[in-house]
Amino acid sequence: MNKPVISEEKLLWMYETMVKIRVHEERAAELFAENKVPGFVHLYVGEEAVATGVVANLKKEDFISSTHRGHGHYIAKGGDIKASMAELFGKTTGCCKGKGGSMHIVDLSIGELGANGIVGGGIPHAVGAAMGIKLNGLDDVAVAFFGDGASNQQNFHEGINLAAIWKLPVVFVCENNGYQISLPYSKQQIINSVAERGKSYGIPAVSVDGQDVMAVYEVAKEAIERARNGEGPSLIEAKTYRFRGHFEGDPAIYRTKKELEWWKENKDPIIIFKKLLLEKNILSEDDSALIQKKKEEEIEEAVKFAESSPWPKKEDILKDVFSTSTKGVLVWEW
Amino acid sequence: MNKPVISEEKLLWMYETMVKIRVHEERAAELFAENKVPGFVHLYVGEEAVATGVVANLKKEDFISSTHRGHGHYIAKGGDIKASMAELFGKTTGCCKGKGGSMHIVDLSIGELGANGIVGGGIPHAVGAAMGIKLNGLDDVAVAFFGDGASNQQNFHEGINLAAIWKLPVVFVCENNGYQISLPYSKQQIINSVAERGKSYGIPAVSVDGQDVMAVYEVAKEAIERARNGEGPSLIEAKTYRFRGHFEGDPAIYRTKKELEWWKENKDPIIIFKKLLLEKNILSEDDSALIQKKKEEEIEEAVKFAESSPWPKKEDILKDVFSTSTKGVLVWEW
Amino acid sequence: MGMVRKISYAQAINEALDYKLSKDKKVIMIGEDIGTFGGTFGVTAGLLDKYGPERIYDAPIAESGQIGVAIGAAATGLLRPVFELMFIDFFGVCMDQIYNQAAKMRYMFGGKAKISMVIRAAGGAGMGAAAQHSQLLHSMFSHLPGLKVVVPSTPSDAKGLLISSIEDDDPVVFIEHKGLYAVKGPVPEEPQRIPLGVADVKREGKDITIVATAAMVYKSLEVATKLYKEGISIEVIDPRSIVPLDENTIVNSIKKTGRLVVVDEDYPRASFATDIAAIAASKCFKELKSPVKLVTPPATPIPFSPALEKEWIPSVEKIEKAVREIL
Amino acid sequence: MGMVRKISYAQAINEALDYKLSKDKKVIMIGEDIGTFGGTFGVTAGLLDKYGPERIYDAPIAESGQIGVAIGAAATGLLRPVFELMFIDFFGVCMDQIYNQAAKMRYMFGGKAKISMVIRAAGGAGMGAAAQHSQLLHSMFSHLPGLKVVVPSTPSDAKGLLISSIEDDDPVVFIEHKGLYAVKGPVPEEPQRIPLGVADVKREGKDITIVATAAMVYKSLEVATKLYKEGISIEVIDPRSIVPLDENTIVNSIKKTGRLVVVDEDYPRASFATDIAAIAASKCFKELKSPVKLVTPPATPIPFSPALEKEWIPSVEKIEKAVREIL
Ligand SMILES: Cc1ncc(C[n+]2csc(CCOP(=O)(O)OP(=O)(O)O)c2C)c(N)n1
Ligand SMILES: Cc1ncc(C[n+]2csc(CCOP(=O)(O)OP(=O)(O)O)c2C)c(N)n1
Ligand SMILES: [Mg+2]
Ligand SMILES: [Mg+2]
Repeated sequence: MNKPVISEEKLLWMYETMVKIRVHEERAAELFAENKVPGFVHLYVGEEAVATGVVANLKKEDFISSTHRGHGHYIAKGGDIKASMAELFGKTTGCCKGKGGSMHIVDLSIGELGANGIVGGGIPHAVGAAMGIKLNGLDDVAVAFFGDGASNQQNFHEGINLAAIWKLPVVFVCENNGYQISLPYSKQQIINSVAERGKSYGIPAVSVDGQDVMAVYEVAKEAIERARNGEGPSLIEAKTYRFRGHFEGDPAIYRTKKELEWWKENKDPIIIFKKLLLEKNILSEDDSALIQKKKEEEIEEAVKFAESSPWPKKEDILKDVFSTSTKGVLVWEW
Repeated sequence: MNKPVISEEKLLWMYETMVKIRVHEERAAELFAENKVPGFVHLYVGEEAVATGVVANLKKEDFISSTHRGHGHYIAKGGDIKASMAELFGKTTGCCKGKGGSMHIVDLSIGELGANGIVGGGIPHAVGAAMGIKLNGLDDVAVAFFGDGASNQQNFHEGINLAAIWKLPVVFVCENNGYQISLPYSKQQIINSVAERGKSYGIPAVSVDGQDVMAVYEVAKEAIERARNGEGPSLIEAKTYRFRGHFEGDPAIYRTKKELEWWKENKDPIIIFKKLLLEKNILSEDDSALIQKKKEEEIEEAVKFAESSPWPKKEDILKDVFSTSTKGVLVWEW
Repeated sequence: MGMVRKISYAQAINEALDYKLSKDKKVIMIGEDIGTFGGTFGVTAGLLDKYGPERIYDAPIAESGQIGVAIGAAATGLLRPVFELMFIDFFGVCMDQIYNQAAKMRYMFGGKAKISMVIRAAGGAGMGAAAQHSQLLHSMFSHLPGLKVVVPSTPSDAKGLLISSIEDDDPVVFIEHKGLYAVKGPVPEEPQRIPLGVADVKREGKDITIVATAAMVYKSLEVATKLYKEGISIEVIDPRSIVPLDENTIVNSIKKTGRLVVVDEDYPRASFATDIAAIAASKCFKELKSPVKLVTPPATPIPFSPALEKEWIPSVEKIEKAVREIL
Repeated sequence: MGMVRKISYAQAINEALDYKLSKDKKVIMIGEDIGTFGGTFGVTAGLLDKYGPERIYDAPIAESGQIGVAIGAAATGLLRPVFELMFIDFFGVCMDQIYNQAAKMRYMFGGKAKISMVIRAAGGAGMGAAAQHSQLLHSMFSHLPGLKVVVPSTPSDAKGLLISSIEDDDPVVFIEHKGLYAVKGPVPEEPQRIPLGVADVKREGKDITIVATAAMVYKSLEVATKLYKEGISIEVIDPRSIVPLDENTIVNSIKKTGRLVVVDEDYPRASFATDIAAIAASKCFKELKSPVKLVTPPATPIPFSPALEKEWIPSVEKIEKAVREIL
């Protein structure tokens, strides 16, 4: 296979996206520590190359389904970070009007089918989107993101097999960050790679270095083109690592400091990609600093927006259960 | 691998068991047609070699979990056919006191963990039995029987993977009879054999002719010995065929008469095995006729037992919900 | 207008499906044995031939995957799936998708998702199908917020409510009682809609209110007819949809009669029956003249033996006894 | 006897687990992150070190498989598994095993199976964990026959009830309220058992009965203390186990006071709250002096925003208001 030619514009978009995710997540960590963001928050720091490399192949009309660790997918797909930041705060301007929080950020208008608090829950949703695409004769595709832990769960098995027999335009992307909370991958499965599970469903499957955005881009491109061409689903395992705890507040006693440091030093996807862009003269140190600054400003703007937004009102609780009125729905006085 | 040497006694047990299952099932079909046996009845005619070939390697203490098509497993494992026949009738002398019926026949005293109305439901139960075996330091094994349809379901995926990572003494036996009710195997999966799914879990897997009891016996022997030796689980796919409808009353419009006739003529497991035993002079035509007659008498005795048994009483409805009294359980007057 | 033709409950449902499939290309069906086989109870017969495998998906046993696919398809707005769960009893293998996904998406997403889908399933006892194939289970679905729940009793209601359910923009659990599939009744040819949330007073009366669902509607009407001869006037209300619930009709009737019997085939504890009883206790207390009566099965799984099953299911005798006890 | 030491609800549960693991080799645990991690809420801390990976199984995300394994192990009689479902909200991915398998096996098998197992799970709102991580869900489990259901409110109850649950020969769903894990209270060192099916009158009173569960017990007691100063005497009953239910204590109290408020954090429709209200309407009708009141959340999913969640959860103010309305 020849390496695909990627425009400078796209390469810079990829770099900017990864930086944006990183800055967003580090800021979210601070906000959580300051008690401004409540609930459970799972950050994507260290895994930026996966969402970015995959989504670089998608257009707005394509769909993705996401996970509890969903900020990176949302940002890569083009989600409005003001709306998501306000959502993290629980404000009425949030993308879910404050009803969802970090585990449920969503933007259907750009094909982002939602983060999900249930591990594996979103996998068949992407398959369903692909069914809609196929029946409507569109040339869009759908991508399901999920973790290594999720690949042990029912929806992985059932969702992929349905996609395979119905030959739907969907790509399954397993972000194998080596852990299901505290359980290392080696104790989840006795095989070496989630990609080996592709054989169960008769679909192409490949394992890729998830810290190398170019590598992710390439395998995703192939799989997505196959899907767009009506050749059915594929499975990609991207080996990655999360640089923070499972959720904010997790002391991560189940892994060594040394292991974490090794990954940070040797496999930071942003450092790796930056080096490549510098070498290729696509990026200068100045450009990079500027991007960093710009992203920080964008995030800060989003934080300000979130902080200054109003809280939802008590009566909002009763809205959005159904598309119809609440008549006959509540029954019990409240 | 050398062919295992099997005693004449065991060979005759295998032949008798297959005949017993066949006679039982054909009689059950009649009883259903006569409205003596109510509910859903799924018969094992045509698949006798699978249960028989596998169970021939088990001892009483070993466990099996079964399916909606469970009579064959029950009989092979040594279940009392009077108790199961009375159960099919819904009589109080039934193995479930009339509360279970065909889909729930059980005999825990011989390690038969129960038929199951939920496809796939019993797969992890065998894994659990294997966990109990391992922790108690026993040399028993557990076998999970299930269909091709079940191999698309959550409990297949989840149950096998748990057995693999915990290296439990369990063997998974998929009875691939080519259909999930009306859905042919080719529309369930785009792979060629359920055995290919073993790779997903890193366990040995093999496909075997399920109409050849000797072949089933051999692969089961290997897998069961591996389990007994602490070497972990295996998966066996036995390619088989059901000679009757999915359930009694099914006109089976989804398959051709020709296909059915081909299987009956060329792949009847009892005819095939009988031929072998005749050739080897282990069985004579007279022996065979005698066995047939003996089995018919046994089944007839069971039918008489069932017919003459009393019905359960109304007050039995309230029994067996819990091991403790009904105090605070019913709450509502009845 | 001529005589209204009579067709079965199963045929009525088939007509509703056929109508919506023919009128709206977004409507598709996913389920097991709904195509070639025509459905375990024959309800979907003929639809595969008419609409083809791109609209009628015969699926492998993977209910969680199937409904997840339906949800994803609905969320995109590209399709309006009708998912058939062969028996409502199988909810357990796909409950997360029914309940944590379909039911809650709209709410969790601040109203931005529209999950237009129907979950059709056969329920109900009486076939000797034992504990895992005989449940009705509407109570549980009404307990869990975010699902509309329909339990039709007549062929005409079944057709009209199913059309409305498929046209509804929210997830609807549509439970068809197996014991009613063969029941025939007048059903208009034209696709009339019956709105969700409107109870049907199947019989008017003034002495006592019976609220009953599904197959229990028929038994309650039998008791009403019988006791009418003794001068006892029973009002029989079939809510038809449990969510939304037509509270007004129920509350007004209880206030009018001052007496309530709830007849339901679902399990009794924390149930639809206690829901209605509690409505009486909290909203009609002043008008209530006697204790509320619940006629339900006992709080046990469903026994297989026909000798037991027929006792487990609420009987005409028990309904009559309950009515007499509070008169 | 000296002062009884105070420990947290989480520690009390840990002690119960530790005790049973130490005394009975058949007791094992299966769940996610219960070993190395010590449990998402720290409840199982130290158990892996003490009992090793052959007793404490850290499992991949496969809840249906996990509980299925627990059931199979229990059915053989070789083990008495304690399965931890990290959040009760995840019931949907393993409901078939909980409900069609564990709950019904004994019945379907005519009493021949003994499924000695406990399903422990964290429930309850108040952490900003949104719609898929905040439910309590005891009503649903009490609705479905075959499960015992325990919802302890105090550290001492939690310890005593968990020991009894592990020793019980039936499947027990044991729901631990997340908001109570840090609550401390006196807990005896010795492993005292609290039988299932015995309510605890947390406070005696004569004017009105409040039946409350889990975290709502504390809020109800707060209201009782406050209104006592006004001369209003409230009896607060904590059923502790919903199945079996100590009906007598509840019915006798309602008969004594003639007034009932049910305070519950679960969804309101077809719920534990309507169950108790219906008991009042059918079994205490003669003695009832005023309408029954239900204080529950609205019939909606649980919103994320702290601004909304705190309103969603029943408040002390709402309980007080309900009490005043029927006095
Ligand atoms: C069905 C289900 N089980 C358990 C959980 C609790 N939980 C949340 S995230 C998580 C680990 C997920 O691991 P993985 O899929 O590898 O994703 P990662 O967090 O590593 O990105 C678990 C167990 C859940 N949310 N849903
Ligand atoms: C979870 C679940 N889904 C669907 C059914 C209905 N059903 C009963 S048997 C069956 C087909 C099973 O096919 P397979 O596993 O191949 O077994 P076979 O009947 O061929 O022996 C189906 C769909 C069920 N009982 N449980
Ligand atoms: Mg992971
Ligand atoms: Mg089959």
